[in-house]
Amino acid sequence: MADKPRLSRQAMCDRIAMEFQDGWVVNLGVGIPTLCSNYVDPSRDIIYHSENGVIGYGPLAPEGEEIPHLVNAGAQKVTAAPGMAIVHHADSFSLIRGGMIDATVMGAYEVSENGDFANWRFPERKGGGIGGAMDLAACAKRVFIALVHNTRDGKPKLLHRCQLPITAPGVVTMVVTDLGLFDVTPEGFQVRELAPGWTPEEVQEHTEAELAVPDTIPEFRLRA
Amino acid sequence: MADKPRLSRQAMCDRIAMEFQDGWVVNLGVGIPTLCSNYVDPSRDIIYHSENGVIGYGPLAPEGEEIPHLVNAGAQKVTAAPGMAIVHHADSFSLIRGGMIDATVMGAYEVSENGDFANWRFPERKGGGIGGAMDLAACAKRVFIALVHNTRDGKPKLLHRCQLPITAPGVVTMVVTDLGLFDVTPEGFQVRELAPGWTPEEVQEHTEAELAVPDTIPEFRLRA
Amino acid sequence: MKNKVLPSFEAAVADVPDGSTIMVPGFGTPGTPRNLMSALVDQGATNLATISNSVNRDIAVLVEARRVRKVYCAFTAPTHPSRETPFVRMYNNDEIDAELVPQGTLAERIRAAGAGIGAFYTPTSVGTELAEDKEHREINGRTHVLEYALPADYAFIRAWRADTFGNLQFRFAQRNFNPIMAMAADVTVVEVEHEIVDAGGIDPDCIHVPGVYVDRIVKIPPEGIFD
Amino acid sequence: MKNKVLPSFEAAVADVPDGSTIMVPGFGTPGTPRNLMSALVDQGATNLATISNSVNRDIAVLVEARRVRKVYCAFTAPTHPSRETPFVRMYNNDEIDAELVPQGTLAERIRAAGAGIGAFYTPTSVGTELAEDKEHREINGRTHVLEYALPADYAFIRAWRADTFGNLQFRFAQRNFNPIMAMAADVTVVEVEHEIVDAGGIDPDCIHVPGVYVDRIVKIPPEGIFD
Repeated sequence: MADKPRLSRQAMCDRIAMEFQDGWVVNLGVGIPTLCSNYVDPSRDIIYHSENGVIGYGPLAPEGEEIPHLVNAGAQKVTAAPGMAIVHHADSFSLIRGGMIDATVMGAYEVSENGDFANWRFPERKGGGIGGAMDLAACAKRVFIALVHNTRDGKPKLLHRCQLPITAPGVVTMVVTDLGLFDVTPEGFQVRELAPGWTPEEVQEHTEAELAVPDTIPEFRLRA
Repeated sequence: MADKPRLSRQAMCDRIAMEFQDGWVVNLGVGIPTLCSNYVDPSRDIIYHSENGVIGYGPLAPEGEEIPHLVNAGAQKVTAAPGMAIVHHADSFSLIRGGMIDATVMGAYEVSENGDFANWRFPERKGGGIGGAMDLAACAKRVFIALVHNTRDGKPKLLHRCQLPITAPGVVTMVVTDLGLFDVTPEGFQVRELAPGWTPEEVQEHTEAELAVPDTIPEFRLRA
Repeated sequence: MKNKVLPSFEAAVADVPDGSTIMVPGFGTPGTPRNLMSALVDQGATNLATISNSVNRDIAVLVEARRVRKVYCAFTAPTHPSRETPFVRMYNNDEIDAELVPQGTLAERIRAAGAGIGAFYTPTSVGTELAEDKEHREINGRTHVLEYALPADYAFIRAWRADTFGNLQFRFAQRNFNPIMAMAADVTVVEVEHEIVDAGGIDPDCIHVPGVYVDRIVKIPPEGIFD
Repeated sequence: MKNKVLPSFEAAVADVPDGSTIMVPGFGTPGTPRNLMSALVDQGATNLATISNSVNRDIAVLVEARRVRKVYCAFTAPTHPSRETPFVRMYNNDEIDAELVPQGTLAERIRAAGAGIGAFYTPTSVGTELAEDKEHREINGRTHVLEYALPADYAFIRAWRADTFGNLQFRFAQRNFNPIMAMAADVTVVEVEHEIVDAGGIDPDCIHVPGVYVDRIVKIPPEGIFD
C-alpha cells in the first residue's frame, strides 16, 4: 500500500507548540520534541526548562555565537532568553517534581489508550536509558507525546496496552503523530485533527487502538 | 557557705575556644557560647557558622559599621570574614546534618554523665524552644556545653541523669562551667582542669554526678 | 515576559482567604516580609496557619487578634520563663494550636514540599520527646525519624532585588528561609527592598529564586524598610 | 584561610585508593571534570564505582580498562539499539554492575547524602518496573517510593571560578550536578576553568559551593579547557 504523504516532524511539533499557553513552563525531551522551540508565536511567552537546570533558554545558538556553557537537555548549544535563571540539578528536578512544569513533550516507542507510554527500555536487553523521563512523566502537569505513527516496518505505536515497560502509568493527555493529533480521554484515543488527505478509516488501519472519531474533524493546523 | 570566686563567662568561653583546631567549622549557640568568638588565636582559622546560612562570619560589628543584613544565630550584627559564603536555611542545615560542623557549643539547663543534655523545655509548661539545637546536637562532630555549674539556688547541673527532656542522647564530649573543664567519658565526667583555687572535693560538693579525678589536675587555662 | 509587579501591598494580599496557610520567612529582622504582614493585618483574613522560625512580632499581631488557628515553628516557649508572650499564654491555655519543629527539620520539610518529596528520614530529634510518636528506621546503622513535607498556600517573601518576572536575589542573612518558602507555596508574594529591574537585568548565575516560583512583586517604599 | 590550591591534577588525585566511589558531574560537556578524570586514568586506581548522569567518555575509558566494578547512572542502555558502546556490551555480558536511577532521583539521592537525609519518598517511577522492588507509601493521596541517600568517597568537580579557600562559582549549565556532588562526597577535588582568586574575592551572595565542602583545587591550563 503506497501511503499518502505524512506530516513532517516539524509540522508535528508546530502543532504541539500551538497548545502551549502564555506563561507556561515547558520541558522538551531529546529528539523530535526539541523541534517545538522552532515554533514561535510572539503573542505567547513560553519558558523552556531543561533538566540540567536552565530555566528560560531561547532558540538554538547561531553558528559562531555559541556559549560553550549553555546547552539544553539534548546538549545542543542554546541562547539565553531574557530572565533566564540557572539552578543545580537537584533544584532542577525539585522544580519538576514540585509540579512547576506545565507541559513536557517527549518521544516514545509506544503509547496506549489508557495514557501509559514507554520510552526507556527494550526488555530483551539489560538496562535502559531513562534520563529524566520518569520524573517528568510522573510530575509534569501535562504529558504530550510526539512520535511517528508507525515503526519502520509498519507496526502501530498507538496501542490498546503498551507491550514495552512503561515510563509512567496513565499520564499522557495528548499525542501528535505524523498522521494526526489525538487526545487521550477516558474513552481512549480521540481523534482531534488528521493529516491533510487522510480519512479516519485510513488512520485506523495504521492504529491498533480503536480511535474515537467525532462527527467533524478539523483540518490539522499547520504553521501559518 | 561563701564560695570562692568562680570563672567568668568569658574565661569559660576562652577555654572552650582554645580547643578549636585550625580550619574547624564551629557553630556557637545563643547565650554564653557566643563569647567564644571573642577569643582570637591568630595561629588558627576558625570558620564560624550560623544556622541562618552564614558560613564564615567575623567578630561583632563595631558600632556604626553594622550591615543590617548580616546577623548571627543570636541576631547580633556581625562582620564578614574573608571567604564568607551565604546559603539558604535548608542548605545551612544540610551542612549541619551532613556532618560538616566540627564543633558546636551550646548552653544547657542540665548535662548528664552519659553525655545527654537538656536545653529546650521545662515539662511543667507546654511547648519548648528548640531552634536548631536538636539538629546540631544530633549531627555535629563534637558537642561542647558551656553552662554555669549551679542554678541560682545552688542546685547542680552536672547530673547522673538529666531530669528535663533531653535535646539529644549521649552526644556531649566536653563541658565547661564556672568551676572547671570536664570531659565526658565512658566513665562519666572526668575533671580536666579546675577553676583557680578550687579543689576536686569542693567542686564535687557542687556536683550531683560523681567526678573522676586524675592524679594531677592542670590549672584552668586562661587567656594569655 | 510577564510583568508581575503590583502597585501596593494591599493589592498583593487582597485575595488571601480565611483558613490559608502562610509561610513567613525571616531570622531576626533580615528577610522578614514586614510590609506584607502589615497588609495582611489590614486585609482581615482569619483562621490562618503560619509556618515560620518563630512567632515573630508580625505574626504575634495576628495571633493576639485571634486570627491564627495554628503555628508551626521552632519556638513555642520562651527560653527564659520570664519572657512570656501573649502567644505563649494563649498556647498554654489551649487557645491556639502549635507544632514545635526542630529548625533544620522545619527547613527540610518546607524544602521537601517545594521539591515534590513526600517525606524523608532525618537523624534529628532521635531519642527525644519530639520523636516519640514518629516512625523510626535504621539506615546505615543510624536511627532516623520520618518527617513529612510541609506545604503552604502563600509565601510572603522579602528580597533585596527582583526583576519584573520575579527572579530574586537576597543580601547576606536576608536569604534564610525565603528561597525554600518561595518554592513550597502555591502563591509567592514578594516585597523588594532595594530595586526592581527589567527581566534579564540580574545575572542568571546569581539568582536565588527563579521567577517561575514568583507570582506578585511589590517595591517597598523608603518608609517600609524597617531595618 | 587555608589555601587549598595544588600544583597538578596528578597531585590532586594521587591518594584515590582502589575500591573508591567517585562522583563525576557533567551534562554534555559543561561541568565535566575532564582533567581530573584523565589524571585518574594515569593514577591507576581500580575496582572503582562511579556516580554520574551517564557513562560519559571519560568514565568509559576507565570502564573499558576494566577498572570500574559498578556505575550508578540514568542511562545503562543506548536509546537507539544501534548505538551500542563497550560499556553496554560489558553490562549485557555481566562484566560490570550497574544501577539505573531516574535522573531526578539520582540528583535527589546525591543531595540527600550531602544533606544528612537517610532516605526520602518520591513519586518518580511509581507504577514502573524500576519501582517493583521498592517500598511504597501513600502520602497525601499519592503513591511514593522510598529511595536512599547515595554518598561517595570523592567528587571531581569542574568549576568556572574559585577562591583559594574553595568557594566556587559555575557558569550557566556547567553547574548541573557539581554543587550537590561537592556536598555529598568525603573529599571534593576541583578543576577550575577560568580563574582562582584570593579568599574573599567572590561575592558571598553568589557562591554556588561554600569552600567548607572543598578540599583541593587545581587551575586548568589553557590546553585543558576542552570545550
